[in-house]
Amino acid sequence: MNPLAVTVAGVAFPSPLVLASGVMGLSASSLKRVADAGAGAVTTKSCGLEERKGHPCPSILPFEHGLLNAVGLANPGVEEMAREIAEFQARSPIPVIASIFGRTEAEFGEAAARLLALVRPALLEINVSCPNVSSEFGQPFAADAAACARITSLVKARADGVPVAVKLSLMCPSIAQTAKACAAAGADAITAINSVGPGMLIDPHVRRPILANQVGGLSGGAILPLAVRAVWEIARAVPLPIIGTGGVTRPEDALQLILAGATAVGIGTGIYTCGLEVFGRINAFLTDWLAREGLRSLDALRGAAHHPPPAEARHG
Amino acid sequence: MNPLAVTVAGVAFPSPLVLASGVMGLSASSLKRVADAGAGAVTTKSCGLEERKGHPCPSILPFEHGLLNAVGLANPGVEEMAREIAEFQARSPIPVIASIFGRTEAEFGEAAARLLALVRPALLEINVSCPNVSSEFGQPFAADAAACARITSLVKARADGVPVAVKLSLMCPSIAQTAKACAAAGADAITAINSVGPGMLIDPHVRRPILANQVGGLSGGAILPLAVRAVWEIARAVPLPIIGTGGVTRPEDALQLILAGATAVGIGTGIYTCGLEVFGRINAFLTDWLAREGLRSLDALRGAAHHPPPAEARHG
Amino acid sequence: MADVMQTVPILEVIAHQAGLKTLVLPRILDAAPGQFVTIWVPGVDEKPFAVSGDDLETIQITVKAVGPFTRRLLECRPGERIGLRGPFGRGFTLMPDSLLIGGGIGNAPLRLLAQRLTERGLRYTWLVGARRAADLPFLSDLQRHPAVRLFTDDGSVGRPGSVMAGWTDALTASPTPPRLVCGAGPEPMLLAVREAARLHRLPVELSFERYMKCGIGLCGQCCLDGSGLRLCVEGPILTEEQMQSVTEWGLPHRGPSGRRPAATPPASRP
Amino acid sequence: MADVMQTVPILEVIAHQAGLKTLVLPRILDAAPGQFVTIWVPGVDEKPFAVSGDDLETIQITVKAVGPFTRRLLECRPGERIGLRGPFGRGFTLMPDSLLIGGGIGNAPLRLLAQRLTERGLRYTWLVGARRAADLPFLSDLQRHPAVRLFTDDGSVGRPGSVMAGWTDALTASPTPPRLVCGAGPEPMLLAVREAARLHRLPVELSFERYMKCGIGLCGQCCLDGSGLRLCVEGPILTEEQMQSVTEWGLPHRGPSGRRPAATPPASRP
Ligand SMILES: Cc1cc2nc3c(=O)[nH]c(=O)nc-3n(C[C@H](O)[C@H](O)[C@H](O)COP(=O)(O)OP(=O)(O)OC[C@H]3O[C@@H](n4cnc5c(N)ncnc54)[C@H](O)[C@@H]3O)c2cc1C
Ligand SMILES: Cc1cc2nc3c(=O)[nH]c(=O)nc-3n(C[C@H](O)[C@H](O)[C@H](O)COP(=O)(O)OP(=O)(O)OC[C@H]3O[C@@H](n4cnc5c(N)ncnc54)[C@H](O)[C@@H]3O)c2cc1C
Ligand SMILES: Cc1cc2nc3c(=O)[nH]c(=O)nc-3n(C[C@H](O)[C@H](O)[C@H](O)COP(=O)(O)O)c2cc1C
Ligand SMILES: Cc1cc2nc3c(=O)[nH]c(=O)nc-3n(C[C@H](O)[C@H](O)[C@H](O)COP(=O)(O)O)c2cc1C
Ligand code: FES
Ligand code: FES
Repeated sequence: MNPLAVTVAGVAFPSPLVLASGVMGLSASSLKRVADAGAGAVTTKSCGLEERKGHPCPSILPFEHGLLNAVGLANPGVEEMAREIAEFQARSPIPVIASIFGRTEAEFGEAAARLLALVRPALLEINVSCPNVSSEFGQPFAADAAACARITSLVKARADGVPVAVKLSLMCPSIAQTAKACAAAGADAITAINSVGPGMLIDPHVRRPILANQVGGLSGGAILPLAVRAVWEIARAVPLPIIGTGGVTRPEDALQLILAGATAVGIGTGIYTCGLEVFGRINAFLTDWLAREGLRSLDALRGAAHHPPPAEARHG
Repeated sequence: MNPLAVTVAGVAFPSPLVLASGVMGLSASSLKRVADAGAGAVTTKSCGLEERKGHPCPSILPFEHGLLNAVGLANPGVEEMAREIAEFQARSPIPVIASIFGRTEAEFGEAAARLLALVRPALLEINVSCPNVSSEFGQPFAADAAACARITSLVKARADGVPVAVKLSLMCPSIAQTAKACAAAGADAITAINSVGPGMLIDPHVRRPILANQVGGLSGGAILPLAVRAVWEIARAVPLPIIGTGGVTRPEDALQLILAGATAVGIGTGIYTCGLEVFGRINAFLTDWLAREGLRSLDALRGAAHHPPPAEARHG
Repeated sequence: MADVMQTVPILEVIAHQAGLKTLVLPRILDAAPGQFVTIWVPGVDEKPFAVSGDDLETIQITVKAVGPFTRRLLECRPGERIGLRGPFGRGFTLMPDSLLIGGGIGNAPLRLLAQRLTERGLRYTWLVGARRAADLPFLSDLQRHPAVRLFTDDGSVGRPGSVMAGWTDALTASPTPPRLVCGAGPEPMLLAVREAARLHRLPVELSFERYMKCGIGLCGQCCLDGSGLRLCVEGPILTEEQMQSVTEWGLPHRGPSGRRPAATPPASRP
Repeated sequence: MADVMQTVPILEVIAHQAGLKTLVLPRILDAAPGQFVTIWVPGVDEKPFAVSGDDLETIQITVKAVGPFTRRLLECRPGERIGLRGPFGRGFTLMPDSLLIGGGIGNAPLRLLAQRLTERGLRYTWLVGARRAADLPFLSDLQRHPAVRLFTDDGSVGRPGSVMAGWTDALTASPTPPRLVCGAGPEPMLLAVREAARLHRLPVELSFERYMKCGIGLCGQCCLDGSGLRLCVEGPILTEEQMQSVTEWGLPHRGPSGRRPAATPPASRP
C-alpha cells in the first residue's frame, strides 16, 4: 500500500501534493512534467469561456518573501483547455483537476458545461477569486459567501457527477462561513487559499507600481501562516476534504497544512522557490515521517493539531 | 530646514519614521530610546481601561518571512500609560502617539477621556483591530466600517482637540471604504495597516499551534506589498495624512509607502529584523535620496507613484 | 535576489542599422552566454532579451524592432530608466573548437559567447548569417573579427547565400570537426542546423524562443510540448537530447493565452 | 533562523535537589555563557532560561521550581518534546583571572562560564553562594571543583555565611585583583556585588532578570527604566556602564502587563 495515497471527494491521489492552479498549468505536457515530478494531482490554469491573453507584463513579480501575480486570467479558453486535459489523461494516470472561472455567476455554469461536454476531469475546481464584473466595486465573488454558494450550485447542476471543489480566498468576512455556505450548496471539497491581498510593489526610481496591473495576489512563503489558519478554520467548519494551499516550500509546511486539517496540499510558488524537485522531496519526507511515527497513512495526521479534533471525518 | 520634517494632522514630526504601536511601547524609557534612535514620532502600546497581562507565551513567533504576534493586548491600563506618556514628554520633544483600544465601542470613548484627563499626547491612535466582544463571531471592529466610524466619532467627541488617527486593518471588505467612513466621522489621520490575518504556525512534532493563542497577526517583510497597496487605495479615497505601516525593513520600503501616498511610515517588526539602527539608516537614506533628486522635502515624493496623482493634498 | 525587479538608467544606446540598437546597461547582474534577462519599460510591458556582451561595468542587450514593445524600447534615450530581471535560463557550454552559427538577431547571444570564448583563449569559428547587411548589429566589428565568416542572402556583405552553405565549407575546410555547434536564429534555420549536426554526429546547443511572461518557470507560458521543458528555465539553450523530447517542432507557437494557433494549411493544397 | 521555534526531545533529566533539575537537550543552538533561551512547554507557556552547560551534542538548562511553569517543566520526562528558541542576548566576556560570584540558581549561567574559561585555559575563581545546600545544583561537582569556594547562609555546605564575605577574602587572598567580576543571582546580591566592585574599581558584568515575553527586543516587556535597555537584547549581562544608565534599581519589577507595582513602603515606617 502507498502510504501517501489520499482520497479527495472519492478521487484517489497517489500523493497528497497537488499542483496549484495557474502554475505550469497551460498544457498537457507541462502538467505531465509536474505529475512526473511527483504530484498526486495536477490542476490546470483557470479557464473561462473565452481565450484571454491576460495582462501585460510584469505580471509575475518575485520579491524577498514570495511573489505577486496579476496574470489576468490568461487562458486559451475552455475548449482548448479540454483538449489539453484529454491529452494529459491519455498520457498520465494522475488525476487532473480542471479549474474554471467566470465573469458572471452564469458563466461558471456554462464553462463547466462546455468543458464537460468535451472531457471528464477527475475534479472541477471553481476559482471564485476573479472579479465579479457585475459587482459595484469589482469585488471578487470570493468576498461574498452567498455568491460562492450560488456558483457552487450552478456548477454542481452542470457537473454531471464530477466532484466540485471550491477555491476560496482569505479576502472575505469569514473563510469558515464561506466554506459552510459552499458545503451547503453541494461543494465536494474546498481548496484554500488563493493568493492574498492583492499587494503592490513600487519602483522608487521610476515611481510606479511595477506590475502592469498595479496590484497582484501575494503567494509563496509569506502566506504560509495565513493558509494554515484558513485550513484550520475550514476543517472545524465543514466535513469536506480540503486541498490546503499557500506558501508551501518546505516539507514541514505541507505537514503543517495536513495537521491543520488538509487532505491534500497544493503547491504553486514553491516550484519557483525550490524547483520541481519540491514534489519529490516532500513526498520522500512524508514517507519517512510516517515510517518514523509508525503510521501506515496520512489519516492519523490529518487535523491532528486540533485538540479536540474537529467533529467529522473529512477525507473521502 | 530639516528636509525630513513632515506634518501629520498639524503635528510636526522631525522624521517621517514612526514607532508602530505594540513594539517597545510600554514605558517612557523605551519610547525615549526609540526616539533617540531617530524616530520622528513614537506610538505607545495600545492601552485600554484595565490592566491586562495578555496571552501566555509564545505570544510572538518569528518565522522566515516575518512574525506572528498574539500578545493579547497586554497593557498596564490607561492611567499607568498616561504616566509613562507624561514622563516621555518631560524627557523628549518628539511627538508621542497614544494608542487606545476598547472591547466595546463605548470603551474607546472612555479610554480616550480617561487618558486625556491625565496627559495630552500629540495624537490619539484608535486601534480598532481588537475583537468586538459584542460581535457574534468576535470579529474585530476593523472589519466593520460603520463600527469604525462610530468609534471615531465617539473618540473625537472626547478628544478635546487632540487629533485622532484611526488604525485600520486589511481584514475588511474594503480598506478604502473604511477609511472614507472614518474620514466622514472626523478622523484626522489614518494609520494602515495593522498586522494581517491572523495566521497560524504548527509544530509538526508536538502537533499543536505554537502560539498560546493559536493564531496571531502577521507582520514584517511578508506584508509589505499589502501595506503598499492599502496606502495606495486609502490615498485615493481620502484626503487625510496616512501613517503607512507594514513590513518596512529597508529604506526603499519606506520610500515605497511614501510614493504610494503615506505622509509618515510606521516601523514595528523592522526593529527586530534590522535592529534599532533601522531608524537612523532610513533617515540617512531618505536625506540622501532627497539631495540626489534635488528635492527640499518629502512633499514631492508623497503619492508620486499615482498617475494621475490623487486629487487632494493629504499632508498637514 | 536577482529575479527581483531593479530599474537602471540606460548608459548608452548604440544605433546599428535602422531598427537595430544595442542598449548598454549597468552590470547589476552577470549573465552566461545564451542566458537572457527581461526588460521592463515602465508603463509599457516587459519582454525577454539575450545578453549580447558585457564588460567590467556594463551589460549589453541588442534589440531588433519587430513590434510595439521593441519599437518603444528603441526610442529610449540614455538616462532613461528601464527595469531588469535575470539572468534566466541556462547558457551555452564553453567548449574549445566551437562552431557558432547565427542568423540575424540570433547573433546577439552568440556575440557574448564569442567574447567569453576569446576571453578564455578557446578557439572557435563564427558563421554570421543574415538576410541582408541591414539585419546585422556590430557589422564593422564582425567584418574585422578574425573568427567570423559573414553570409547574407542578398550578398550585401560577406559571401552571398545562406549561412548553412558556410557550414558545409567550415566542416570540410577544418582538419578537425568542431567539438560543439552553437546556434541562434530563426527556428527554421535552427532546425536545419540540428539536422546537419545530426548528419555529422556533432553535438549541438541551440537557442530557441517562445512567448514568455515570468522567466522563472511558473506561468507555464514557455513550456514545450512533449516533455514540458520550460524554455525559460531549462532553456533557452537546448541540447540535442532536450530537443528530442520536444514534439512541437514546426508547429506554430503558443501565444500569450497559452493557445497554439491552428497550423496554416500549406498554400499549395487545393 | 534560530529565533524560530523548534521542538526537541528532552534527552535526559538530572535531578539535583527537590525542585531543582537540569534538562539535557540536543544542541540545536550554541549559546555563549550568560545568553539564554526560551523554553516552550506545549499547551502551557514559554519562559526564559540561561544555558548552564553544553557538550558536543547537548545543551543544558538548570531549572528551579518557583511557580506553575517551572513546576510543570520539572515534571517533563526524557523523550517529551519542548520548544526552544535562542540564544538571546549578550553573554559574559571571557577574561583571564575572572572572579565569578553566583547566588543560588544564578550559579547556572556561571557554570557555563566556568566551563568556557576552563576550556580556554583561563584562570578564575568561582564563589558559589546559596541559602542552603538544597538550593545548589551540581553540588558534588561544585564541591570537587578546584576553583570553587562554597558558601551557604545556613552553613549546610561550604563556609557558613554570605558569598559576599568570600568576596573580601578572595580579594585579599589573591596577589593580583581579578580582571573581571561576573555575577549572577538575586538582584540584591548583584547590587551588593556592583557596589563592592565599584569600591575596588573592578570591572563587573552582572546577569539580571526581568519579566520577558519575546526575547527578541520587540514587546518592550524587559526594557529597563532610564536608558530603555532591552534586557533580552542588550542584556541579560550588563556592564557597569549599562547599569549606570538604569534608574529602576531597587524598585519592584514591571509585571506581564508592563505595569510596575507600587513599591511596598518599608515595614518599619510608622
Ligand atoms: C529567450 C529569448 C531571448 C530573446 N532575445 C532577444 C534579443 O536578444 N534581441 C531581440 O531583439 N529580441 C529577442 N527576443 C525576442 C523579443 O523578446 C521579441 O522580439 C519581443 O518580445 C517582441 O515584442 P514586440 O511587442 O516588439 O513585438 P510583438 O508584435 O508583440 O511580437 C512580435 C513577435 O515577437 C515575439 N514575442 C512577442 N512577445 C514576446 C514575449 N513576451 N516573449 C517571447 N517572444 C515574444 C513573438 O514571436 C511575436 O510573434 C528574445 C526572445 C526570447 C524568448
Ligand atoms: C534572562 C533570564 C534567565 C533566566 N534563567 C533561569 C535559569 O537558568 N533557571 C531558572 O530556574 N530560572 C531562570 N530564569 C527565571 C525563570 O524564567 C522564572 O523562574 C520562570 O519564568 C518562573 O515561571 P513560573 O511560572 O514557574 O513562576 P511564576 O509564579 O510565574 O513567577 C515566579 C517569578 O518568576 C519570574 N518570572 C515569571 N515569568 C517570567 C518571565 N516570563 N520572564 C522572566 N521572569 C519571569 C518573576 O519574577 C516571578 O516573580 C531566568 C529569567 C531570565 C529573565
Ligand atoms: C503565477 C500564478 C498564477 C495563478 N493563477 C491562478 C489561477 O488561474 N487560478 C487559481 O485558482 N489560482 C491561481 N493562482 C493561485 C495559486 O493556485 C495558489 O492558490 C496561490 O498561489 C497560493 O499558493 P502558493 O503560495 O503555493 O503559490 C496563481 C498563482 C500564481 C503564483
Ligand atoms: C509584537 C507586536 C505587537 C503589536 N501590538 C499592537 C498594538 O498593541 N496595537 C496596534 O495598533 N498594533 C499593534 N501591532 C501592529 C503594529 O503596530 C503594526 O501595525 C504591524 O506590526 C505592521 O507593521 P510591521 O510589519 O512594521 O510590524 C503589534 C505588532 C507587533 C509585531
Ligand atoms: S516564461 Fe513563465 S514558465 Fe517560462
Ligand atoms: S522580552 Fe520582549 S523586548 Fe525583551
